[in-house]
Amino acid sequence: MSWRDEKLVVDWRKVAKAPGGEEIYELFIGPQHPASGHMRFIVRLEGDIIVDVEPDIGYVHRTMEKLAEGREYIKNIPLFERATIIDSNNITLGYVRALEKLLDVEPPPRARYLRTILSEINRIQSHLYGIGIAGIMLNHSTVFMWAFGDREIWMQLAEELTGARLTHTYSIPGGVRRDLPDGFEERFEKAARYMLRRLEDYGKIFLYNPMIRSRYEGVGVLKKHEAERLGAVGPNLRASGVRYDARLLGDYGAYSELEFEVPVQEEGDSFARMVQRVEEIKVSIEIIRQALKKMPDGPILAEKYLKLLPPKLRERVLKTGRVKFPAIFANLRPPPGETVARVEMARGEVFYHIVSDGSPKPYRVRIVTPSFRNLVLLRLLPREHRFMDLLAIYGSLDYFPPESDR
Amino acid sequence: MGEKANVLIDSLVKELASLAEKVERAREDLVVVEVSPDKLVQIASLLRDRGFDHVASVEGIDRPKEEVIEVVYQAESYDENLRGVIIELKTKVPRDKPELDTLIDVWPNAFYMERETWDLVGVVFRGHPELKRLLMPPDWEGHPLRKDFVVKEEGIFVELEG
Amino acid sequence: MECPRSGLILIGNLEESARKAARWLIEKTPVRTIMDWGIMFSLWPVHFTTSCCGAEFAATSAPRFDAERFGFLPFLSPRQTNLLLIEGTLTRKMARAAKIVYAQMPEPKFVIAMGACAIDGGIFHNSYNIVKPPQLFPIDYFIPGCPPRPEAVARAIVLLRRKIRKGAYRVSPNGGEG
Amino acid sequence: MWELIDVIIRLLLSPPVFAPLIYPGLVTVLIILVSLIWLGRKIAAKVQLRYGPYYIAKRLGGAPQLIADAIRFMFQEVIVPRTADKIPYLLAPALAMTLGLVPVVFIPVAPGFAGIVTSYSLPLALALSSLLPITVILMAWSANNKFTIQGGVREAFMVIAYEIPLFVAALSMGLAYGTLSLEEIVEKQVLVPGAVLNPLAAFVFYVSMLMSAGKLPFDIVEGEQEIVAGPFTEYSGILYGLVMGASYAQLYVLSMIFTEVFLAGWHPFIGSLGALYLPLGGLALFVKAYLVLAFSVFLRSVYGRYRLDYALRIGWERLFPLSVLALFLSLGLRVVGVV
Repeated sequence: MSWRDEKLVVDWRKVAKAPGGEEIYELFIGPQHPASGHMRFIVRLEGDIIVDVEPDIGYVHRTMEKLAEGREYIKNIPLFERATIIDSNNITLGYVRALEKLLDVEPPPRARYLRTILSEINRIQSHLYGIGIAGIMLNHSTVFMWAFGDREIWMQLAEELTGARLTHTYSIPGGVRRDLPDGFEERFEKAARYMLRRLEDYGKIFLYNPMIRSRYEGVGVLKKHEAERLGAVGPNLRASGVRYDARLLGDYGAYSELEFEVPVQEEGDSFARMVQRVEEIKVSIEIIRQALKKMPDGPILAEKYLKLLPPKLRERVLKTGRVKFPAIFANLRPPPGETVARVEMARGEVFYHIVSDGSPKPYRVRIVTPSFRNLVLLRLLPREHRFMDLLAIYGSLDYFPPESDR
Repeated sequence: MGEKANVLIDSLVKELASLAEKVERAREDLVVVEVSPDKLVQIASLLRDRGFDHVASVEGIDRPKEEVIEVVYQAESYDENLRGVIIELKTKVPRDKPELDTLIDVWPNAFYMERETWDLVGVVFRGHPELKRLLMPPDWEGHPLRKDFVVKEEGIFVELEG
Repeated sequence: MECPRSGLILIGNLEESARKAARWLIEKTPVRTIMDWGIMFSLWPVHFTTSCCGAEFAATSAPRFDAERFGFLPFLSPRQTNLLLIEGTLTRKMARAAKIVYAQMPEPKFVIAMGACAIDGGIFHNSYNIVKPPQLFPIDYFIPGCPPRPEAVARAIVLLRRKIRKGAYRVSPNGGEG
Repeated sequence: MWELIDVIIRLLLSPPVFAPLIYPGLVTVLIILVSLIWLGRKIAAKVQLRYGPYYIAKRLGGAPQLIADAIRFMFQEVIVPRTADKIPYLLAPALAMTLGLVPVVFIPVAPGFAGIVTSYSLPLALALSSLLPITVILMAWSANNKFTIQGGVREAFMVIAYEIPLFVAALSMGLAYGTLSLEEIVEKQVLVPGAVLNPLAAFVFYVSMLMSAGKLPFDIVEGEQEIVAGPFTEYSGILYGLVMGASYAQLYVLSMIFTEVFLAGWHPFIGSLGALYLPLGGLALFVKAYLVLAFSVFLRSVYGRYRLDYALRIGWERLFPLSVLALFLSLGLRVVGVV
């Protein structure tokens, strides 16, 4: 009973009709399960073949959109950051870009470079988290430990840059909070060389291990036109052959001034998605290397807000590189209107839509996270596969429930 | 944005002007289209044929002052020259009986977004096969994102309840 | 059947005397110290990530802050484990699951609430979908921080071990509410 | 008075009592259980750039960790779910542990020293060790939980996939040596160990041994990421300890058979120790068996888990033809009269 349909791409009525009957074996892979994460799968099996899988999400729904309507603009940055704590600069960057368009303030070039560096560090860290979780889904505890161990290096780099391991809250409207600590380049160079060497080891023990390839190849195939019509995002989209990346839009960060090549795979199966993530780590290391070389000097907060600071405080900010928030941040009053922003997170493109009515609190903030966009794939790809393939597909899609439930 | 993209967008805007009530190019990469509920499916399939083959977000904005719920579809495209642009389809639905035709036949990936919009804002999408709770617990009454659903604000002393 | 002399005469129904013998065996101090020593060094948390602090919980068992040095091995099902770690926010839906998991765990069980959200709602304190864990479980230790650093989680484990070593966990009434 | 103690000591040291109790029997299995699982966790930790159990005994590197786990299991409350039917639910783990250990009686540890000396010890040991899966299916059925039934069905599939290649490979070695008694097989391997003679049979036996004990990469029955703990999901406390011990006991028994049939058993026989007391001479057998066990536990840190149908395909389409090939190879050896 395949869901594929020529005209409609997906025949949702057939998909939504839950197959009952005598020989259907229903399993609740629930919130408490070694591999289900923060959600529940309602899997209907016929023998070993999955007839229907229904992801039951909402276990980590912390009502961010409703809370955002009750808080001032600047307070929403740490709030939205808790959606994806392992990729925190990318998710807050979307909200900050939308806010900057509303206030029409542009961050200085140095701040854009700093934002790009932290975004790429978070991307590497988040991809390593994804590879680790995908590894433990196949009970390959070594790659889980290696990925989480090597992730600590990037967390330490981010901690030196921003002061926090995960919740950096680094981008603020008009710039960034901290300047680059000295000696950052050497430490990054060491980390980059170590990481590139480690990626070979990941390939040998995990990706190109014939046992793991037998679990990943040909499983959960997402063809090119289906990926487009289903709105897949991030590595899952690029693994199906679509060369799309929100970084190429040149709307934020310093990506327009750096040359980097977006990797694309063709097959679209789980193996291509895993290889895609390893390739993207290499590209991210390349981006950070270029960004550190081409970084211009200058202030890290927009002139519009720097001049609001009292002169003595402004000297200290420019000298120490630690930004003090001007008083106006307490209740920013952007003009009434709507803006839209899209930022490429590790798992895909996050979409923000801020509606403001001139008061210090937003009227409505809409956030669509990449995992919520991939939820459709989680519903459709495992059908007609073996029961054990469900976790291979779930791991390769790199689905992070707190980000999807918001 | 590329020159070819601008040409395409302008032709699209002219084409939509006849069907929709108001079409304006709000920003360089944002086209806002206001549509009446009954012509929504027609305009959506026109957009899909022009290349905007999936939807970035479906949201409901509750406007109690005008007694209306505004449902916004943001259509997006992945191909070369259309990728920077977002088309925003806005429709207004009466607040007491918010009903709308579903668009999952035009844009398949709106399935979960429409279901979430029903769950949080309460807009019923006619023809949607699975309109049930997605993010809220199954036995939850009411729709939290409505303005009349008040959440206790940040008091100076957060009282300890329970 | 009242026994004229004091002391332990095990007659009467089997069930009751078996329970009395078991309790008599457990109460003896050498047996109790061995039992505490055993539980202390093998605190296995159940695989139950409730919210975004799960990333730091995973980092605790990762190579850099290796928690297996304390015998802390995240294990599969609530039946074989004795520690429930509430990681971060507990929404209503997850709270139902958490109560069931807590009820499924065998008796000498402990609960650690990790993160500001598990203590009193944290950054989501005024959300309508949040439950505060202290109302559901008898919690042994709270770990402040959002997310707390893996060292803080390791510290909570060490403190819990010290509490078990002293046998203080037996004093608290077993049937905590919920 | 002394004669009584002397009789008891002689009784204790006599093969039918010593073998099942001490050397290949209970005490060794206890040592194996405690040290092997700890060794597995330490090796996995070393491969994964971390320490593994440490603070329990700093100088010993955390060796008594398994004793702590066993004690915790012992004092944990045993939960019997209402929906499970009690008698088989409670008896199955004990049955599993005993069936895991019973074949030890037939394994000789020194020339002429075994619990029961028979000339058919190889097929008897293998046959008894293949009874364990039945208890696993019994556990799965009696626990009456959706995941355990899935685990039981998987166990049923896996049993057929690895049982036949295991037997054919072992019996092909019996055919090569012309005898079915483990003792004579070991005697005949003085010059050339069995693995060199017939490497095919050794490979097939080893892989199907891994499948039978459910060690990675064939961890499918206790697929912890799909079906929580397979047939053992509902067990808590000492019942789970027994069940975990049973799978290691079976691995121990099969690796003892593997060393005796393929790695020339106790062969660098230590004459001096042997004279003092016969089984002490067989120390080489224990060391070799322990190395085989350590290697199969080390695989945990290298491999993921095969899919069920892939593992069955390995069992049926690769191991079974290989074992038939091994049978012909040993037939050829027999005809040529190499042995």
